[in-house]
Amino acid sequence: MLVQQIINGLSLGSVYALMAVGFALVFSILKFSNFSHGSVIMLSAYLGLWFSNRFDVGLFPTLLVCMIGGGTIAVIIEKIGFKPIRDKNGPLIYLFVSSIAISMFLQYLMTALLGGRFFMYRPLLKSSSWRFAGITIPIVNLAMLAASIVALVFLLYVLYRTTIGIAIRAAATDLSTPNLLGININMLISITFFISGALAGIAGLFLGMSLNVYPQLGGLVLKAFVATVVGGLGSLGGAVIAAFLLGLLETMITAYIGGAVTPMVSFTVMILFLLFKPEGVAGLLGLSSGSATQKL
Amino acid sequence: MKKSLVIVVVALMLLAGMQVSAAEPIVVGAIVDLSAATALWGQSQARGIEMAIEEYNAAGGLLGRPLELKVYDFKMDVQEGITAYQRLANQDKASVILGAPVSNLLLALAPIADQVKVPIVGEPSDQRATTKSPGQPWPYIFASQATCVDYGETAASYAIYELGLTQLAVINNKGNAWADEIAEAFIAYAKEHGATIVSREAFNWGDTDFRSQLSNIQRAQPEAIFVPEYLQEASQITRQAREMGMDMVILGPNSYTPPMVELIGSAADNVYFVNNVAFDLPQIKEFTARYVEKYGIEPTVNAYFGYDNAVIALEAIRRADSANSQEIRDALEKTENVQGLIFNYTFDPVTHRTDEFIATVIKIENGEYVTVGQYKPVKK
Amino acid sequence: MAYLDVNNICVSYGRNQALNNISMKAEKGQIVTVIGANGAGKSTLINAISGVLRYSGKISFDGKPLPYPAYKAACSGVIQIPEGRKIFPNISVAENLILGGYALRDKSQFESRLQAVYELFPVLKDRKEQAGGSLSGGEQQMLAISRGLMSNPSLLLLDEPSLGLAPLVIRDVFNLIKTVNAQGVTVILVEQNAKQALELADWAYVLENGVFVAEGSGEDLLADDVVRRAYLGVRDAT
Amino acid sequence: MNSYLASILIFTGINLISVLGMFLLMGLTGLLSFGQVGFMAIGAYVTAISYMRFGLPFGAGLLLGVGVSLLVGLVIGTVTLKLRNDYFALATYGFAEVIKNVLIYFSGYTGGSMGVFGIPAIVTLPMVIVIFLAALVLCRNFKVSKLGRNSLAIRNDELAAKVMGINTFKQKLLVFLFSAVFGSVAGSLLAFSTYYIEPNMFNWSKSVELIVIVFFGGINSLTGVVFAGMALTLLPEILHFGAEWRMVIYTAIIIVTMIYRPTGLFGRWELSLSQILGWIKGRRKSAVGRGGQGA
Repeated sequence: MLVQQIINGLSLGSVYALMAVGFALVFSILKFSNFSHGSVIMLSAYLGLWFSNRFDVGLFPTLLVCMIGGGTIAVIIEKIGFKPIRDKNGPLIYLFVSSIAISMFLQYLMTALLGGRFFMYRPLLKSSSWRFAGITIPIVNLAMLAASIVALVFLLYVLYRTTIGIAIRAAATDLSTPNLLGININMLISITFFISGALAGIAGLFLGMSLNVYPQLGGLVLKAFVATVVGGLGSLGGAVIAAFLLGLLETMITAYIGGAVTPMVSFTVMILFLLFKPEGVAGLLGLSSGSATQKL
Repeated sequence: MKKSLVIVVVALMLLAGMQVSAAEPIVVGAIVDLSAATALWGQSQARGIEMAIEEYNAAGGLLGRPLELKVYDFKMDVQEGITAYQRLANQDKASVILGAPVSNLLLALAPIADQVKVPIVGEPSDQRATTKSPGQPWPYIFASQATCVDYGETAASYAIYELGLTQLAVINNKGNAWADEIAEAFIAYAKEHGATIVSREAFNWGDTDFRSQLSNIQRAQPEAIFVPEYLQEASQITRQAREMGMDMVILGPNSYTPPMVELIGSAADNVYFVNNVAFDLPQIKEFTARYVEKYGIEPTVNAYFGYDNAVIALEAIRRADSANSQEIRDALEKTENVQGLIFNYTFDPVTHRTDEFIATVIKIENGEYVTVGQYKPVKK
Repeated sequence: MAYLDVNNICVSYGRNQALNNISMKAEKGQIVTVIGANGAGKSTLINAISGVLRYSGKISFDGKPLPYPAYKAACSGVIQIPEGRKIFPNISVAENLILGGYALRDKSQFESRLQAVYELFPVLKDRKEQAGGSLSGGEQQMLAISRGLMSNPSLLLLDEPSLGLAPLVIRDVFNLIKTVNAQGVTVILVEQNAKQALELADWAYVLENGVFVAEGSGEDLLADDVVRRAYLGVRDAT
Repeated sequence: MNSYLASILIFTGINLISVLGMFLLMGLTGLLSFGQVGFMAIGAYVTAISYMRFGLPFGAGLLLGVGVSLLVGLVIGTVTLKLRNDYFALATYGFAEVIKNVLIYFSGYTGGSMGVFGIPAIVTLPMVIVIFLAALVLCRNFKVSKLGRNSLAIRNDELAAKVMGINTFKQKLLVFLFSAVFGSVAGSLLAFSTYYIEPNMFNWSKSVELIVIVFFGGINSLTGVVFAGMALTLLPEILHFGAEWRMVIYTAIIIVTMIYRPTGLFGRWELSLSQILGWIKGRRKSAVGRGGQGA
């Protein structure tokens, strides 16, 4: 029972984690909560659905299309919704409000276009879950777990081992000086959004496969927001770990106290945690102890 | 140049004159959700209403006057619903107002309609929307649908007396009034009739993962799970339960209607649900075919309700022989044997609802909706 | 045509004219200094040349129009070392230098540039794993200059490099500028610290309220009465 | 008066009262909060329950709601305002969710998901207008007072504000409590003008609506925010012709405006009483009267 609940928690956490990586990436550089991330997830889910049905292809081509599509959508959103505000030196918080307005717009747009209909992917996986010894592991969630870990490792590699990645990290504290070194900061931001959008594309495909595809699918991004903030200081590793902790916490409360009180208890626990660990999960793990090479 | 201008002006004046001379249309209002989370139902409902209005207009309208339909979106927001009602009543001078496939708006509108005095025909399954206090109806609200209690009791009765299942589990969103009301009625009935609720699980708005609750249910080993939920949640709960190897009977209300099977495929097998209507009835089939031809999309149950609400309202106008809201209200109270797609409606003047609820139980088998038959709960 | 040729440029912030028809020249290998009080428009001038600010008028460099915006200017060999150093505090010293080499046209030069910088500033090599923000003010200035040198610039624009540094460190910084210049890098130096800047300069301009009020060789200006009174703190005998 | 117009104006007024609270908190002080809807819920439920169950008059219930909101705000604020700003945003989001779930869970008092039903029509348009004007005057005086300048200082640079000798925590708490009171009053009025309240009416999307209004109007202009509150409440009514495209058009208008006016619709422009008087005079005399430029 406990084992099954831990698996349930990790599988829920994997959903949150996959969304949180992309969310935290933009959060760490542009310092705002990008709620349009949810819309990119939602649109990618539709894109993958259309593509896999139209061309009758399997998981991997669809995944590729979702990643490229999600990345492109995110860049377009950045160019239309955020860049003009940055160019006019609008306050940071306007980016956040703009991202909310954009996500509302896209949700209403898809509802108007498709009449609020629900869609389902045809099976891209041979089976949907593994069962042995009375324990069930949902395969899509396993894939999400793998994807979020691969994404995290890949991102850490890019951020710490490539010049572009170093530039992205530098831009997290200073958006103007990189220009003086010959770094095209707009390009850098576009790259960041592309990566974030590609991650949203992966999340969109897997969420679409495990849930249905519908205009409100992106609403789950609120959990990514929670994980990112609890993760602390825009730390990617902190956000991913916080996402898993959040999944486990919610599952355990639901399993042993009752689903009706889950939001009450989980938020209380979170606030208490932040009171005692004001550095967030990143602080808990010593990921932000001031040394640059350590901060994820 | 000048000459042509004169011709245009004269033509316009003639046109305007014609419109004045033609009978003033009777305005029928509708409040539905076209843009938010329940847009699928709202749009279906609006189209059902539209088809009814077009039929009546094709037959020459009512009282020698054409019918004009005004549909307002309220995006699931009670405040917007209230202003839409006020607008229809005051601005558009609607004679009667249809709609809202959800109860919460009608709960807010009931006392307002009491002052504004334009009747509403909708399908709130919350008893309180039509009943002010026991034995006293809200005078201006009428419902074409049965109550949550009816759905819950019917499902419980069917499980206990027809399927012989007495170890039952219930899972629903505590924040969804409709779901919770049905769930409570189910539980109350089941306990009264000797069944045991072995597990009662809850979740919250926005949840998409129900494995934790389902694990608890699985451990309690029920013979059937009752899932009174909206489409999205019901589809996920059913699918996740099947993934976890829970092959037992799943019971539900009318949210298991299409597109459920389309969404979760074989996971929907072994589901029994309480519906308002059998899909294989000739009038439903004929209407569905016309709907698909006209709009290029399958209707949801709400299209049938929309159509029926319109028919109930329009027949009341015919009987009242007046477009006056008060007189329509009085006529609505005397609705008797009005044949709609779903029911033959006769309103009980005390409850403002159909006087008798006969459910149709449908089983999902090999991805097909199989009508089991009409069913009335066993009463003690 | 001079190596750097600034021709009648104007910059304004909204209604405020910050630079009014400024023209200046620098020959290859020179150190050219611009001195002026706070708010005279010195940083604006530097930012215009390095492509951070939009301007009207023409700037040519090495016979070609200077590209805009800043990252393109940087890629063509014009590197600004900004006021307040602006090293990246959250990444390591080595990573700061890697970004410094971003505009390097010939990437194979990177290692040799790095060695050259480490030779110039051995302390940076010792601290290469440390976060940029953990360095002292003087070390940060060294890092900022080294970061600028990484891309092997042809023209170095320094904005108040002495700001906030101790006098001894300032001397080091100015010596360093001389060394860099001796290696063939043309330098535009903007300073409030007029005396030391003028001592260094081959040619100098005095900026006041967005216009040049004087120009001449460093020595001439050091001897100029008006300049002495306004910028070198020399009082009238009365 | 046409009751359609009246109901629109009542809802606009109620929205505006809540928005004014958000303006103080987010616009003036720069604290991102998703919690306003939580205080609206407290106001609505306390007033409604105390009226329906204990026969407390509306006015007393409203004040009781304010009292409870202050108490809750004090606890939440004390706990979270010392933390970083994004934690505060998260905490306020959590607070609103918790309130919603408390209302659902403790159904014995609140009716749970079924809500409170049959609330009488006590709120009238003049009442809303009077309360709104009072809130507006309070808000305006707050903005131009020392408190307002302290808030601005915190928004611009909290550390610098601290150095200037402002007790930033106290100031933030004060503003938070102000906004809680505004939200609570709006909630009380709302309950008695929708006649029915349920937890789901107090969703986070409602807070988002208020946030959008504040930024649409501009964080530096009270006039802009009031205008935005009216415009964005009326716009959906005007757009009804769009049917299912209504909200698409609505959000598109918001986005385009935000992109072209990233400092809000009115920037720093502020309408003042003396200006209005100036205009009136100017028109009367038709002389030099130039309708002054705002600060």
